[in-house]
Amino acid sequence: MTRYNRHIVLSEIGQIGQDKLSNAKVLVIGAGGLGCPISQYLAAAGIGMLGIIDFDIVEISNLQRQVLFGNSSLGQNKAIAAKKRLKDLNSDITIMAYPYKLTHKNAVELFNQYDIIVDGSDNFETRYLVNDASIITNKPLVFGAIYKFEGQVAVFNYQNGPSYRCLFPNPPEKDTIPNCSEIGVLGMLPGIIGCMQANEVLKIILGIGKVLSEKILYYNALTLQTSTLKISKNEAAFATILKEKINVSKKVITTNCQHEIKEVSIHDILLKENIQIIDVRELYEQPKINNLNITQIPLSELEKNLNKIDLKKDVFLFCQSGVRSKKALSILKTLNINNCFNIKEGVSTINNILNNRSSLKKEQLKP
Amino acid sequence: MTRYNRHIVLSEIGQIGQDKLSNAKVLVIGAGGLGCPISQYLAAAGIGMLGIIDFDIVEISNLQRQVLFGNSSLGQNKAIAAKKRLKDLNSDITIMAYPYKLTHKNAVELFNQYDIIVDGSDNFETRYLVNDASIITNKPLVFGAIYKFEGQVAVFNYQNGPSYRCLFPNPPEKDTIPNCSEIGVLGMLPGIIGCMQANEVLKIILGIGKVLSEKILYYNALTLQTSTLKISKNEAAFATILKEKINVSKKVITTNCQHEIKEVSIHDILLKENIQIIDVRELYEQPKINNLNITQIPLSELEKNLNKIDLKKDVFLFCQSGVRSKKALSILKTLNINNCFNIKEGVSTINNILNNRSSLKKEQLKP
Amino acid sequence: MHIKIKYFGQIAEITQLEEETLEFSKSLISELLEVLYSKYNSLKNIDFKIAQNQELVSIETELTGNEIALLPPFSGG
Amino acid sequence: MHIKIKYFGQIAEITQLEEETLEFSKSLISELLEVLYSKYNSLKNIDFKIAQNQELVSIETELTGNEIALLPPFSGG
Repeated sequence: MTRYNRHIVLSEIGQIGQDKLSNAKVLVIGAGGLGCPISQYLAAAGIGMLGIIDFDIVEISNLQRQVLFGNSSLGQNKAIAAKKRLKDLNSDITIMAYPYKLTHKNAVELFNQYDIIVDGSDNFETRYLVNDASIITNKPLVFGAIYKFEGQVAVFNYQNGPSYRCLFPNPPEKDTIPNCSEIGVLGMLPGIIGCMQANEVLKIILGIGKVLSEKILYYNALTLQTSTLKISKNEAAFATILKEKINVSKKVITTNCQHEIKEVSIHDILLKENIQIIDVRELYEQPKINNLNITQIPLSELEKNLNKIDLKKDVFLFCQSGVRSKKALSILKTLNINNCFNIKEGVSTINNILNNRSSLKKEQLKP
Repeated sequence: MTRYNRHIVLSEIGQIGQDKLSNAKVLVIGAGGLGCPISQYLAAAGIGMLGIIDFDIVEISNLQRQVLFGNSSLGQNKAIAAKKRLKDLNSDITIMAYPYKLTHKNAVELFNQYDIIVDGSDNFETRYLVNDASIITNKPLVFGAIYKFEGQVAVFNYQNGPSYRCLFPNPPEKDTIPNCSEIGVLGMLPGIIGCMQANEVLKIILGIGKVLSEKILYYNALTLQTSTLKISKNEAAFATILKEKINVSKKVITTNCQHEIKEVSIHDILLKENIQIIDVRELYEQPKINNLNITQIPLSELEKNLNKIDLKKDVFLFCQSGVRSKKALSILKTLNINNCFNIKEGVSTINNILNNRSSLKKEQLKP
Repeated sequence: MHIKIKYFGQIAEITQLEEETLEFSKSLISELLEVLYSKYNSLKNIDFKIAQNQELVSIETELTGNEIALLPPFSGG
Repeated sequence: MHIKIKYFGQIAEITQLEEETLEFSKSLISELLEVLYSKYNSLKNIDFKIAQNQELVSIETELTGNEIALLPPFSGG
């Protein structure tokens, strides 16, 4: 009795099929709600080389559905924590953990090392990047995405079939499509969708069944309704991507996340050391704040000035009233810059508090 | 940010719903292909008391899909190994591991301690036992079963709805319905079906969505076809079960498993010590074997004489030609008695070999 | 009339089809079953249930639907 | 004619329905969309695609099908 006996005894798979799995190289984007079941079942099935890329760390709120982790992995990088667990599940395969962010700079080189890409990411920016890089490297892409109680599954770029951009040519521009990692989700949903994605990967490698290409499946966990919708290929979208290469997805997506903007009062940070405070107003705006060390990054220039944000410090943003700084925080979140907080007061209140404080200090300093 | 934040922010669940999950008690039958994803996602979701019953031990061939285990759990009892892993996934819930077989003697008492029963077992005997005990204890039963690339999901005994016996009144009697734990299965299939089962458990507890009651869902992982079929309640079946109580399921199911009958030659066991050899022929059949210590258990009386089988020894079965001993082995397998092997030779060949051997011994013994 | 017949599990293995459409003029499901038994001999060896238009029915039921499904039990886990 | 309209994700949250059937006499999908926009104001704030009889189409397409679906993208993982 061997590890893969239950596959080998199936006439549709057999030893030949199992050997195909052993020779396959599959890259999983994200080790979150979808990435956990995907990589778990792909590792168990004996995919010879399994790559997992995720820059994020395991947090307590992940454990409601990210079943590869546990108390013992809190604070660890997800790709590394996943590899640790999967090595015990299957010691016979090669598991590559990439503990950093997928970007337009590293995507093509990474994808080139694999046969199939599986998208388990959680934001539009990465999804469009993954799609475009799959087209450029000519790899089939097994797509999955979830929203609360519903999920989508599709296989893109398969045997010259359509891509995600043939369905949704551009990232949503309107504010109401949430693009945010803190939206609620029924715990089992990514389990179902992730297993369906892993299932499509096996069908592609083994050449069995009907691959979910030229279609997208919508699944509703509350009603158990499944809708499968046909997609046609948009050759123009492919041509544009191949012409512009990966740059198309460098555009920052600024859809709002209404949840979990971390907000503090200026009172809470006055005593803190080793912090950065950023003014996101335009450079000409008044009044200025003089008593604090301030970095100026206007909201309109934010994406060009990411290098000015100190990733090693807690960073606090303010503006005239607190609205633009919130917006800036949303953008930073979509870029996975998560060390930033919003100061809820506007600049005039901040100045008042600072002035009172300095007069207080002077009084205290009196002999 | 708390552990269950992603549930709590959903208006359909909220803190009230999460509290319902914390107060719920769910028993999972089997920690195999289905039981692993079921208990994994139920534990993650914060089911307050999660019971897992499985007498079996983790084998290497389980790791192709039983994602709670790994090299480190080989040889351990599955319920205990599952608990070990799940305690790390969620330390805030109570996990009960029952490392023994579910029987007609312990089922009712065990079920009475839980609110919902989830069937992840792998044989008809247990499935009918689970169904009948759910009826007797009046617990909703979330059913799931798989065959190669296809799966079934249903919720039985829910709000006075139908049971498994309303669909299939009696265990299959014909030989071609496999009832055997070694049949092949696509690794992701139990992942999909098990997550669907866990999803139904949450819908029942939370009172959201449409519970899959009065229906059975067939899912095909190769075609992605889903068929949902209506089932009517058969009041007579319920009445019979409630009258006969749990005895109805004591009947042994003798469907054949064509796979993995462990077979040896008489040559291989002659030198072994601490073994039991069983003659499954009827008592009147000839010739007898005189040179070996033989237990007689005719095939026709096998189920009544299980106590004569020594579970601590390797047990070897033979008959006139090797056919009935194979059949006996199938039956023992469905009863999860797995320490038995078939002797491939019939009785006359065995006698010849034994006689040659004793003459050999005598020669060797000559001074 | 045209009847679409769906096969699941071991039954699909016998028929080597997931579904087919038959032309049939009799009026009972049991009569349709006789046709299937003669077409697929090994079907007789299998326990299964029958659904008509997505609803489980007995074989004595009148054939009114345009979709029949043959449902075997599964035991695996 | 009767048109069944299916809603998914955030769109179903706006319409508070997973599907509904509308009586409609115009001939373009864009015209149907105008009706839906006036019925569900917030629909204008959402990016979505349209499928007619389970096939994705542009809004300039003629309305020939009896089932229309409104499909938003999901980003979650």
